[in-house]
Amino acid sequence: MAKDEVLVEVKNLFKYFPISGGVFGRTVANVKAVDGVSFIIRKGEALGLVGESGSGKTTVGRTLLRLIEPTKGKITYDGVDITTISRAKLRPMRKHMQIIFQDPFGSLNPRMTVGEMLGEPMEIHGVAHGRDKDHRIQDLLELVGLRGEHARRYPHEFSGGQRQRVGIARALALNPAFIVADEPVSALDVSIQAQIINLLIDLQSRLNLTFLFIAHDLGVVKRMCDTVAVMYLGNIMEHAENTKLFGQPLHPYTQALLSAVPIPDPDIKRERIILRGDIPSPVNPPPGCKFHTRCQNFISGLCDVKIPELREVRPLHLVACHLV
Amino acid sequence: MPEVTSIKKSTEFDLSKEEYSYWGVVWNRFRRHRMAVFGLVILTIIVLFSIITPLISHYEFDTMSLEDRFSPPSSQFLLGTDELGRDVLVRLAYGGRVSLFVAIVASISSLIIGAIIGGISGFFGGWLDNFLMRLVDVLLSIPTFPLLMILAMYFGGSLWNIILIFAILGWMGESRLIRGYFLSIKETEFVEAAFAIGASSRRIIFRHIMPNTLAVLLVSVTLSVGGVILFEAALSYLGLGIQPPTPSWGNMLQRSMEYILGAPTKGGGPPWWLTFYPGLMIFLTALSVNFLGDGLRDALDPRMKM
Amino acid sequence: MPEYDYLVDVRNLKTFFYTEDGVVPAVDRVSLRIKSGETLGVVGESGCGKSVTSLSIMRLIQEPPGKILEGEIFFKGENLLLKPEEEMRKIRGGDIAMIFQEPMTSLNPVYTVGDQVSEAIILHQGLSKKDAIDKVVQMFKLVGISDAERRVNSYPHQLSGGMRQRVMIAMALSCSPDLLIADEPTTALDVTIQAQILELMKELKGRLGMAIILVTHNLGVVAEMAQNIMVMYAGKVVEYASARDIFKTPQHPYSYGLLYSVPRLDRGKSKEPLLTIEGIVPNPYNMPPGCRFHPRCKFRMDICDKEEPPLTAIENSERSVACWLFIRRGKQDFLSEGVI
Amino acid sequence: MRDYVIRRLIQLVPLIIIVSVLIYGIIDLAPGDPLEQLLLDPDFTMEDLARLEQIYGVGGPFPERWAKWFWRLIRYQDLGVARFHPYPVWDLIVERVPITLRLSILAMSVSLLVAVPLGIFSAKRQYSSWDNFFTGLAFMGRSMPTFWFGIMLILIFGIYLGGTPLELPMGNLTSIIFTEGVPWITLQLDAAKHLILPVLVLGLAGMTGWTRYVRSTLLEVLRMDYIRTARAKGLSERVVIWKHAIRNVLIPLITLVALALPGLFAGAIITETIFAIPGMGRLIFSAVISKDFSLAVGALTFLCFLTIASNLLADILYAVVDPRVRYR
Repeated sequence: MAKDEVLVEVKNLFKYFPISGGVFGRTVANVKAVDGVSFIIRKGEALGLVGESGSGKTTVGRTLLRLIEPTKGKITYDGVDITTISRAKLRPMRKHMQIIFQDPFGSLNPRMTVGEMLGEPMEIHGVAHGRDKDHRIQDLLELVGLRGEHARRYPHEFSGGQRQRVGIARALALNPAFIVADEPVSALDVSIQAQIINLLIDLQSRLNLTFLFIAHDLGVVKRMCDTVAVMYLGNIMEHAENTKLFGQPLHPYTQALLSAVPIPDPDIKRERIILRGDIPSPVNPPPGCKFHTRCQNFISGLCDVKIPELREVRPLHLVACHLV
Repeated sequence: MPEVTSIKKSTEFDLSKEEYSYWGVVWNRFRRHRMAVFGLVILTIIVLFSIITPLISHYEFDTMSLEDRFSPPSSQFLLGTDELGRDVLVRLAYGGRVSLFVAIVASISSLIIGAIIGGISGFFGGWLDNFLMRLVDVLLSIPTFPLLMILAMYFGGSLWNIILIFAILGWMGESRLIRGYFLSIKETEFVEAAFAIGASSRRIIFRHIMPNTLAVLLVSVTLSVGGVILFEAALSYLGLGIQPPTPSWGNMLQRSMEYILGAPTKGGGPPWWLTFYPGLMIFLTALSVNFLGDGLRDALDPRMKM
Repeated sequence: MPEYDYLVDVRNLKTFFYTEDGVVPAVDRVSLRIKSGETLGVVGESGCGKSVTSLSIMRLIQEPPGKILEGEIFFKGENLLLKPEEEMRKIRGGDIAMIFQEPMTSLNPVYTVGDQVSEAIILHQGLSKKDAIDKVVQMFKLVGISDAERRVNSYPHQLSGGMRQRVMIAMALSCSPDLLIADEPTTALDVTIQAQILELMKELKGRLGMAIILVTHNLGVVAEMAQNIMVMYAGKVVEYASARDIFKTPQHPYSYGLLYSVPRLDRGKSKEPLLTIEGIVPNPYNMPPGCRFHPRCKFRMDICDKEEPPLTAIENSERSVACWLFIRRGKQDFLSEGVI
Repeated sequence: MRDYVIRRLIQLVPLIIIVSVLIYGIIDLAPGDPLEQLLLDPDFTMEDLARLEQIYGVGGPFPERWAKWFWRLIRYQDLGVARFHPYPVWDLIVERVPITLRLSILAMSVSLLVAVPLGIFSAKRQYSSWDNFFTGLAFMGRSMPTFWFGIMLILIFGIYLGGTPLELPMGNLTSIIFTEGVPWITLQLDAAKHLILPVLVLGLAGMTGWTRYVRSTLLEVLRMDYIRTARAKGLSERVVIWKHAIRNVLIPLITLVALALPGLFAGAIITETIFAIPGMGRLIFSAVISKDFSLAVGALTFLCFLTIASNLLADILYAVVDPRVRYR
C-alpha cells in the first residue's frame, strides 16, 4: 500500500453562495462558505474535517464530489482535474467517489426498497445485472452488518442505526476508493454511534478506503482519522496528523476548541479557554485572520489586517496563524 | 478484529413481524378514518347509480310525457317529473354521468399539465422556473370564474369545450404545489445520493422524485374533482355550462328555477323536487369527494414516519 | 429550617402515553431526590424518558395522549400532583423554571425577547411593565448579553443561537427559582458556545444557589456539572449514584456500556474499535419483559427476561442499581473485564 | 421594509402589462366589430366611424391596437362602450362596485366573526363531539353549491315561511321605494334585513374555510416549542392561547383575508343573480348572457386589477405584521 500517493488534491477552493436582495433582486452579498481552502488526501488515509456551524466543512465535502459547483479552485482526483470536466465525463468517475450522509431518515428514498437502492448504482454503471447483482446486494448487506433478506424491506422498517448501515452499503456498492462521510454518526444515539464508528473503521482497513470524514464531534474524529484539518469560517486553521493535532494543537482556535469539549470524567480538571462572543457570520467575515475577533493572543495591526497563510511549521503540521 | 464480527453476529433486528408496504400502511390509516370511508361509500353509490339506473329504468332521459308534467315523487316517478314530464331520477343518473365525466377528465388533465409545468419548474430552476412561475402569477391574477364565463360564452358550452376550459384554467395551483414538492425533494439527501451515484436527470425525476409526489397528486386530483363539480354546476346554473338537451345537474337546476316560483304542479305547491334533487346530488358528490380527499391526505401524510 | 430533607423528592412516578398505535410506558416508576443547591444529571439515549420525567415534574405533559398515572412529586415537602392547576401555575416559572433544547424554536417569533422575559416577572413578582423591563435588562446583563438595553427590543430571529439560550436562561432565572430544569440546554449549540453556556450556568448556580436537574445525553456535560447522576434506559432508572461513582465504577452494564462507547479526547487510540452496546433501543410499544435491557446485555442470565430487577440500594450510600447481576453477585468491576 | 414594498411595486409593472395583453387578446377574439354597432345610431356618420377607427387603431397590428387600448385605459379610464347600455363601461362599473363591495365586506366580517372563535373553540376541544360536529358542518359548507344553498334559503324563508314573522326578503336591497320622510333607522333596518340571506350565501365559503384554517393552524401552533415555554413560565392557558398562539395564527390569516376579496367579487356573480341585487356580479352575468363583450371584458379587467391590488396588499400586510419579515 503506497501510503504517500496523493489521491485527492484541493487547491484554492472557493465557494460563495449569492444572496439576492434590494429593489431589483441583485446579488447584494455572498455567503463565503469556503474561502480559499487547500489540502491533500493520501491514498488509504482518513482526513477528518472539523469545525463548528458555518465553518464550511459540509460545503467542502459536497464540492469535492461536485454535488455543488465550486466558485473557483481546482480539485484533482487521482491526477484528473474534476473541476473542469463535463458532466458527461464526470459520470463514470462517480464510481470511484461516494458519499455517506448525516440524516438516516432523509438519505434513503422512502419509496424504494433497500435492494432497489443498492442495485441502482450497479445498473447505472453497468457493473452487475440480474443474479450477479442480487448476490452483490446480499454481500453488501452482510458487509455492513445487515442480513440479506433486508433487501426486500423499505426504509421505514428500520431503525436509525440500521438505515445508516444501508446508507453505507449504498456508498460501497460501486467499490469506490474515496468516500466523503458527512457527519455520519452525529444524528445517532451514543450506543448506536459506537457501532457505526467501528463499522467504518473496519471497512476502511478492509477495503483500503480513503475518507474525508466531516464531523463536529472531536472525539469521533480522533477515533476515526489519520489526519485532521480544523476549519473556521471557510478557512483551514490547522492541519496535522491526528496525534500532533490532539496532542499539541498550535492554533489558538484549535486549542480553544479542544478545551471546550467536556470530558466524561469528574476528576479531570482542565484549564478551559472560553472564547468570547459568537461565531461571526460567513456573509461578512472579519478581515485579516478570521479568528482574530475571538482570539486571546490577537495582535492589533497584524491579525486584523493580514490574512495568515497556512504554513508547515513542523513536518506535516500546517498552521494558519501569525503567532506560531 | 473480533469486535467487528461480533457486531454482525449479535445485532438484534427489531423489525415488525409481517412485512408491510407503504400502500398497506396507507390503507390501514385510511380505514380508520370514518369520514373518508363514508365518502368512499357514498361516492361509489353515486357512481353505480349513474351507471346502472339508465340501464334498468323504463324511461330514457328524454322520454317526455306531457300529461305527467310536474308530477311530485310517486311510485311511478320516484323523484317526480319535470316541466316536460321527463323522469327526474333517470335524468339525474344521466346528469351524473356527464358531471362526473367532466370533473374527472378535467381534473386529471389539469393535473397532468400542472405536474409537468411544476415539475420542470422545480427541477430545473433558473430562468425557466422564473419564467413559468411568472406565467402562473399572471394567470392567477385573472379571476377564474368570470373568465370561465367569458370563455364559455365565447366557445359555447359543449361537453368537450367545458372540459378543455377547465383543464386550461385549473392547472396553476397544482403546478405551484408540485413545484414546491419538487424543490423540497430535490434538496433531500436521497436525491443528492442519486446525483452522487451518477443518475441521470430523467432517472432522478421519474425514479426518485415523482414517486414521492404521488401521494400529493392523488389528494390534489381528488379535491379538484370536488371543485370542478361545483364550478361546472355553477356555470351550468348560469346557463353557460353543458347545454340542454344533454342533462347535467347544473342545467337541471337552472331549468327548475323558471318553475320554482309557482308552476302548476299536480299536488299544488312549488315543484321543489326539480331543484332539490339535482342540488342534493351535487352536494353529496362534492361532500363525498372532499371527505375522501381529506382522508387520503391524512393517510398519505408526507410527514408520516416513512 | 425547612421541614423537608429534599427539595425535590419524586417517588414511583409513572407517565404513560396512550397513542393510536399503543401504550408507551415513557416513565415507569422513576424515583429521584435532590437537595437544595444540588445538581442532578439525568442521562440516557433518546426515548429513555429523561425529558418526560422533567416535564412531569412541571406537570407539562400534554394530556391526552400523555398521563401521569401514579407516583408522588414532593417539592418543598408538598405533593405537586395534588395541587390544583392554578397553584401549579404559580410554581411554574416561579419556584421551578425550565430551559429547553432548541433555543431557535423555544421563543415566540412574534414578540420581543424583552416582552417574553418580562411576562414571567410581571406574573410572578407583580412588577409593573416598566419595572419588569428594568429587571430584564438587569437579568440580560447577568447572563452576559452585551448591549442589554437595546437587546430587550430584539425579536428572537435577530439573535444567534447562543444569545437565545442566554435569553432563555435569563427568563428562567428571573424569578429566582429554587429548582432549574435544563432539558438538553446545550445540545443544539456549537462546542465553543456550549462551553460559554456551561460556564455561565456554573457561575450562576454558584451565585444564586438553585438546584438543577440537568437532562442530557452528553456524558461530558454531566461530568462537569452534576454531583449525582441518574442513568435511564427505556423508561426505567437503571442506576443512580454520585458522579464520581458512576464514572469510576459503573455498576449497571448499560451505564458501563454508555461510558465506554463514547469516543473520548482524553483516551483511546486512533482506529481502535470502541466498546459497543449491541442491538437497538427497544420498541416503546413493545418493551421486553423482565429487565428492559436484557436483549442487549452481555451478562444476561436466566432471570433477566422473566423478572424485573428492583432498584436496589448499596448499603450506607446513596447509590442504587437495578440489575440482577448486581443483586446476585454484588459489586462488579467491569473495567478489569474490559469487554461488554 | 421600504425596499421590499418598492420591489413588490416594481414587480407589478410587467405583471400588469402581461395581464392586460392577455385581456386585450380576449377582446380581440371577440366576434364582431365593437364600433359597428355605433352605426345603429342615426346621428353617427361614416366620418365619425373613420375617426374612431383611427383612435382605436382598427386594422393596425396587434401591439399597436393593444398599446392604444392600454393607454386609453390608464389615461382616460376608457374601457369602451357597453353594447346594450348606452353608457361607458367604466361608469357602469364604478356605479356598481360600492354595492358589491359592501356585500363582500359584510360577508368577510361575518365570516371572520364566525370563523375565528369557532376555529379556536374546535382546536381547544380537538376530537370532542363539538369539534366533530363543526368539522362535519365545515365539510358540508365546502361542498355546498352556493346557488343551491341560496335557492333553498329562498324556498324556506320566502315561500314556506312566507307570511310568518320569520319571512325574509328574497331579493333587491330594499323594499322601500319612496325613501322620503322614512326615518333613517327604518331604512337601515330594512337594508339589513335584505342583506341577511345574501351575506350568508356569499360568506359561506369563507366561514367554513377559515374555521378549518384557524383550527388546523392553531393546533399546529400549540405544538410549537414556544408554547411549551409559555406554559413553563406559569402563564394561564388563556394567556397562552390568546397572547402566544393566536398572533401566530392570525398573521397568516390576515393575508388569506386580503386575498379573499377578488374571490368574493367572483362569488357575488352567483349571489347577486339569485337575490337580484344590482351589483358588479349581476352586471357581469347580464353582460355575459346578453353577449355584451366590451362590458364583460371591462368587468374582467377591473377584477384583474382588484386581484393584483389585493395580492400587493396581502404581501405588505404580512410584512407589516410579521416581525420576521419586518426586520430582515
